[in-house]
Formats: sequence, C-alpha cells, structure tokens
Amino acid sequence: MSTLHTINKSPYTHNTLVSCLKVCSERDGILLLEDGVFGILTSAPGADELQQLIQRGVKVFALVNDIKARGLEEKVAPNIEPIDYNAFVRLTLNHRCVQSWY
Amino acid sequence: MSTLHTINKSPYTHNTLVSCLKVCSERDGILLLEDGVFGILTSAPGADELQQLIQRGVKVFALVNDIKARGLEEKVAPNIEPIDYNAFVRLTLNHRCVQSWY
Amino acid sequence: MIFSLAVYSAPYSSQASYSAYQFAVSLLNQGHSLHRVFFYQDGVHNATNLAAPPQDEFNLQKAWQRLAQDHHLDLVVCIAAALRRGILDESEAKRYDKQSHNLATEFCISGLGQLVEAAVVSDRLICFG
Amino acid sequence: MIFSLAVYSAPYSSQASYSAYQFAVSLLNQGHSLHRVFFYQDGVHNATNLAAPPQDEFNLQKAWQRLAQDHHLDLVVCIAAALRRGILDESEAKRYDKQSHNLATEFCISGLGQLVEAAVVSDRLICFG
Amino acid sequence: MNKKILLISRQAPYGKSTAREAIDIALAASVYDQNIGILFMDDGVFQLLKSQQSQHIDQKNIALILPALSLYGIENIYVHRESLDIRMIKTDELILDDLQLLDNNAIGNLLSQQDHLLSF
Amino acid sequence: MNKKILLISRQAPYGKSTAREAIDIALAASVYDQNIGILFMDDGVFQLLKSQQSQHIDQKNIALILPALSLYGIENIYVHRESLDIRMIKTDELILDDLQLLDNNAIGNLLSQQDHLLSF
Repeated sequence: MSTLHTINKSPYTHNTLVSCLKVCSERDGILLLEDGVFGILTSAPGADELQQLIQRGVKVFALVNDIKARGLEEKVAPNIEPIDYNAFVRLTLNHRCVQSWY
Repeated sequence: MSTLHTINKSPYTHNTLVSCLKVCSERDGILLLEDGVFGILTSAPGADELQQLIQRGVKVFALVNDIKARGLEEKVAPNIEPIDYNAFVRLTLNHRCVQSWY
Repeated sequence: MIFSLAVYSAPYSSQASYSAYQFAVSLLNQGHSLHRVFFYQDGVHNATNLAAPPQDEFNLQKAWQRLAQDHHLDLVVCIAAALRRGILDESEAKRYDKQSHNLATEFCISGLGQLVEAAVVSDRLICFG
Repeated sequence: MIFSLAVYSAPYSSQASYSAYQFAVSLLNQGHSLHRVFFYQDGVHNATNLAAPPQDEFNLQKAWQRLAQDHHLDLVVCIAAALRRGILDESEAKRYDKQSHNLATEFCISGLGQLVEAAVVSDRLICFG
Repeated sequence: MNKKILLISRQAPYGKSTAREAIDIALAASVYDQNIGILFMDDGVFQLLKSQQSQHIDQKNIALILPALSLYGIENIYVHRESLDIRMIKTDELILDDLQLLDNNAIGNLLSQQDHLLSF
Repeated sequence: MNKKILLISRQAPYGKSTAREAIDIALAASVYDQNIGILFMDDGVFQLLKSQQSQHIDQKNIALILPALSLYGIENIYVHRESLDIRMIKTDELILDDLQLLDNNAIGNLLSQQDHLLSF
C-alpha cells in the first residue's frame, strides 16, 4: 500500500513541496490544499518535478475549494485533478497512511 | 540613510533570505536572528549571494544568543558578525528603519 | 472506517483547523466514524469559549461544538499544550489558582496519551497543521 | 531615542515575542524610552492571564508584566485581533456576554490606531513576527 | 508630524490571517494624517488576483476588500514586478488598476525613503 | 493490536515550539505498547546537533532531551541522509549515535510500511 502526501504551504515560500517530492514513491498520491494549491501553477518551484512524478505514476490532486478561493481555477497545470472534501476523505481510504507536510 | 533587514526564518525552509537579498541596497544591513541564524552556514541557500552582497558593502550580523542556542558557534561564515541584543538595539539606531522579513 | 484527526493550528490565524473541520463533516456524512479529534500545539485555541469573532465571519469554535453535539464527538485538548497557552477547564484553573477558566463546552482536557490511543484504535489518523 | 515595538506571534509557540522582550530589556537598559508595545495577530496571546507553563520554563507573560511595572510601559493589545482569538478584558467580556475574562494586568485593549499613533510618535518601530 | 509609513504585505491570502490583518492596519492607518503606502511582494501578490471566490472556504474575499485602500485615501500601492513575473501573473488579472510596478532597485530605494516599515 | 507509528520531525529547534512538542509526543507514546519510530528530516536534523546551548535564549536544551528517546524504548531513530548532507552536518556532530541514516528511497519505503504517520 502507498502513502498520501498532503501539502498546505505555498511552494513559492516554503520548501515543503520539494521535500515531499524527494521521498514520494511511484504509487503514492499527493493532495495540495490551503496555500499548497499554489503548487498547481506551472510556474511554481517544483512544478517540473511534479509533472515528472505524474508521468511515473504518482497521482496529484488539489482541493477545489482552495483553488476557487484563491482565484486559480483557470490555471491548473495538466494532470492535476481538482477534488472536493468528500473526495479527500475517500482518498485517505485509498492509501495506507497520510503524511502531512507543513 | 539605509535599511536594516531582520530575518528570523531558516533559509533551508523559507524563501525570506533570498527575497531580502533581492531588494537589499549596498548601504543596508542584515541581521539574522531566531531560526534565521541558520543563514550563517556556508551551505545555506542564498549563502553565496550573501557573501557577494558583503563584498559590495552590505554589513551582515547574526544574534549570538541564537547562534549559541542552536550549536552553530563554530560554523559562522566569514564576514558575518555575531552580536548581542544590546548591539541589535544600537544597530536599529544606525539605520533609518527596519524591515522584518518572516 | 474509524478516523481520528489531530489539529495543530489555531482557528482564524491559520486555515488548517478549518480544513480539519470540513474533513470531519465529510467523513461523518459518508457514514464513517470519528473516534476523536485531538487538539495539540496552537490547535488548543479551537477550544476557547472567549472568542468573539465578528457576526459575519465563520465561527469555527461554535462549528466544532455543534458538530460534537450532533455526532457525540470526543474533542480532546492536550493538557500540556493548553496549560502553556492559557486554555483551562475549571479544575485546572483551581489547581493553578487562576481566577477564571475558558474551556468551551463539548471539549475536554486530557493527556497526550489520548492521541496515541486514537492512533491505536483508528484506521486512519490525519494531521492538520 | 523613542522606540515602539509590534509583536505578532504567540509566546512559547514562536520565539519572536521572546526576541521582542529581550530587545525591550536592552533598549531600556541603554536609557532609551519605550513608548508602546503593540500586540497584534497571535501576539495577543502574550496578554492572557490563564497560561500556566511549567515552573522551570521561562514565563514570558510574567516577564512582560514585571517589565511594565518597572518601567511604566504601555502594553496594548489590538481589540480586533484579541476578540477573534479569545483574549478579553472585563468590559469586553460583558459586552459579548462571556462568563469570564482573561486579560492580564499591565495589558490594556485598544484599537489599531494605537499602532499608527506609536509609529507617528516613535523614532523607531520594530516588528517581531 | 507627517510620517512616511510603508506596509509590506508578503503572505498569500487565506492560508494564514496575515494578509487580511495587514489590510486592516492599512485601513486603520488611513484615518491618521500620515503618508501611508502599501507594497505587495512575494506571495502577497496573490492577494491581488481578481478571480478570488473565497466564499468556498467561508472567508471574506480579499479582492473585494482591497479596492477600499484607495477609497480610504491610500494612493501609493506598489507591487514587486519580479514577484508577479515569477508567478506568471499578468497585470490584467489584478483587481486594482492604479498599481505602481517596481523592480528590485526601486524597492530598495522605496524602503530607504520611509520613516517606518510595517511588515507582514 | 500493535501498530507501527512513525513521528516525522521536520522543524528546526527553538524558533517554533514544534520540535519540542514532537519529542513530547514520542515520549508519551513510548508508554503504550506500540512500535514507535521517529524520523528527523529537513531542518529537523538541526535538533540533533550536540553543541546546542539553549540556555542563551531561556529554552530547554533539545540535545539533552533527545537521549531520553532510547531510554524510553524508542529504538528506531531515523535521519534523512540528504538533509544532513545539504546542511554539511557530519554524523560525529550529532548527539545520538544509534541513528539509522536513510536515503530518499528508503524513506519512501519506511513511510509505506507504517500504520500511522504523525508529522510535525
């Protein structure tokens, strides 16, 4: 079974996304939430590594409420799936455990 | 007159030091304190830019209490001056105003 | 499935405790059970009964209380973190000779062991910080 | 010279309010004057009288109070930030129908204008956050 | 005594209350007869996106509060150009249109001309 | 029911209370009969420097608290090797000598074997 990583800090300000990507395994999932959703931007630090991980099988999600709140709906990078709180709950059940990065 | 910049976040974790260095003028001063004192390490992100600014005239200080607390006394990069709280107060008087980065 | 949540941030100052609340609402709506919400570090401020936010702002303290009433939730505040941050129930206030106490109803104060016990009992433990 | 300080972080959780305190001690020792310390954002938690940290840990709330007594300091807590975070004096507690209040002596609650006034009056305004 | 005071707002909206509480200070400061400016830089520039819909997380919309700055007489609203560029944000995406875009050197100069800096 | 629980401590000591409060959880957890481990990574590795003298900022010395981990029966103490390397910290500077150094892949594997992750 695999790990779900949640990231709630802006990748422009904190190193959390980059730290997470280093130890993320190929069957893991990543959920961006709160200020972590700035990681959906193609200009974000770590965005290229994130796309490479997606190509290798990592699934990346972002909380749609946080995307809309910050006005980023039109800016979501390819292969990142916006989800709501209900899907967040289901996601935690599809993974063995959850690592929260902050 | 010039600006004193204080930085209290670790440069390994936050982008504050790098942001500060971008807008730091040649007659400015920089004080590293709290977790900002990890910026005294030669391996810190932004350490090279910091040394370049020092060469151009920027004065860089670090709070000695915070250096000692974190066990970094032997690791201070060249041209960074450890100072105590009393010298911190005097430093704020030698500059026109203080920009706190966090 | 059995969930527990750990909340490490203060309401208003940080969005993390709001996210934890929305997560709790969603898992309960899906029929899962919520064994415990454990408030640690600045998360203990979720349990103050003295907050008076503007009427037109979301009141997270009240929202936790309503959710606890509706679903018989166990909202536990870490005693060590609470004492350092000025969140006290009546008996702690007496013990430390304080004139007042400020723990909201529906919350209780207990030890760090309650977080470990929650981990043992729950299928999922999610941290919000 | 006339200083004022702005403190934006909670004691214990963050080192910033401790740094502000040491800065205040140093400037007073050097004979400067401290017009005001303004507590904003999570800094308002410096003013709780309910914190009960372990005996062998530095008690920042008490340290501010002693410093204020010794030097007749003006320790001002922002009312908007305090109401949202559950820091109340007696009259605010009455206004918002709360059973208790928790503002420590030596601190007072006032508006954001007190920070602006401090900036106008002071030669140096230093922010700790 | 008329003082030059610059607020520097560097945090993203919503994840922390910092952005919101910096604006509150700007509005409070405007009633005093001082020379108040505000500078958005780093993640603070995200506060300026006009497409924000913060009702989805039960918070007040910062894009709707910001126009009050000029109504309250705060004329000098600065934005760090490089912070916009790094985030690939174009000026037509911003809620305010009377913004002064400054490069790194101009910001260094701006800071050095102030009497006080209030940073968030 | 014996569960595998890993604490992940990623914050520097002293600037925030996070590092200290993570250790408190580890010590509290040890009295339960579970399989408890702790991983230091990112700035969390600074907690391990033995030269700390935190009395200079009136805080308790984390380097003096950490040896309690093994006394309390927490045998698995992991350190992210790259976090040490990036900070140019050598293992002989560390307060504990029973540390298991792990590379990126090994940490990915370690996480995937746990029942719960408690992150700080």
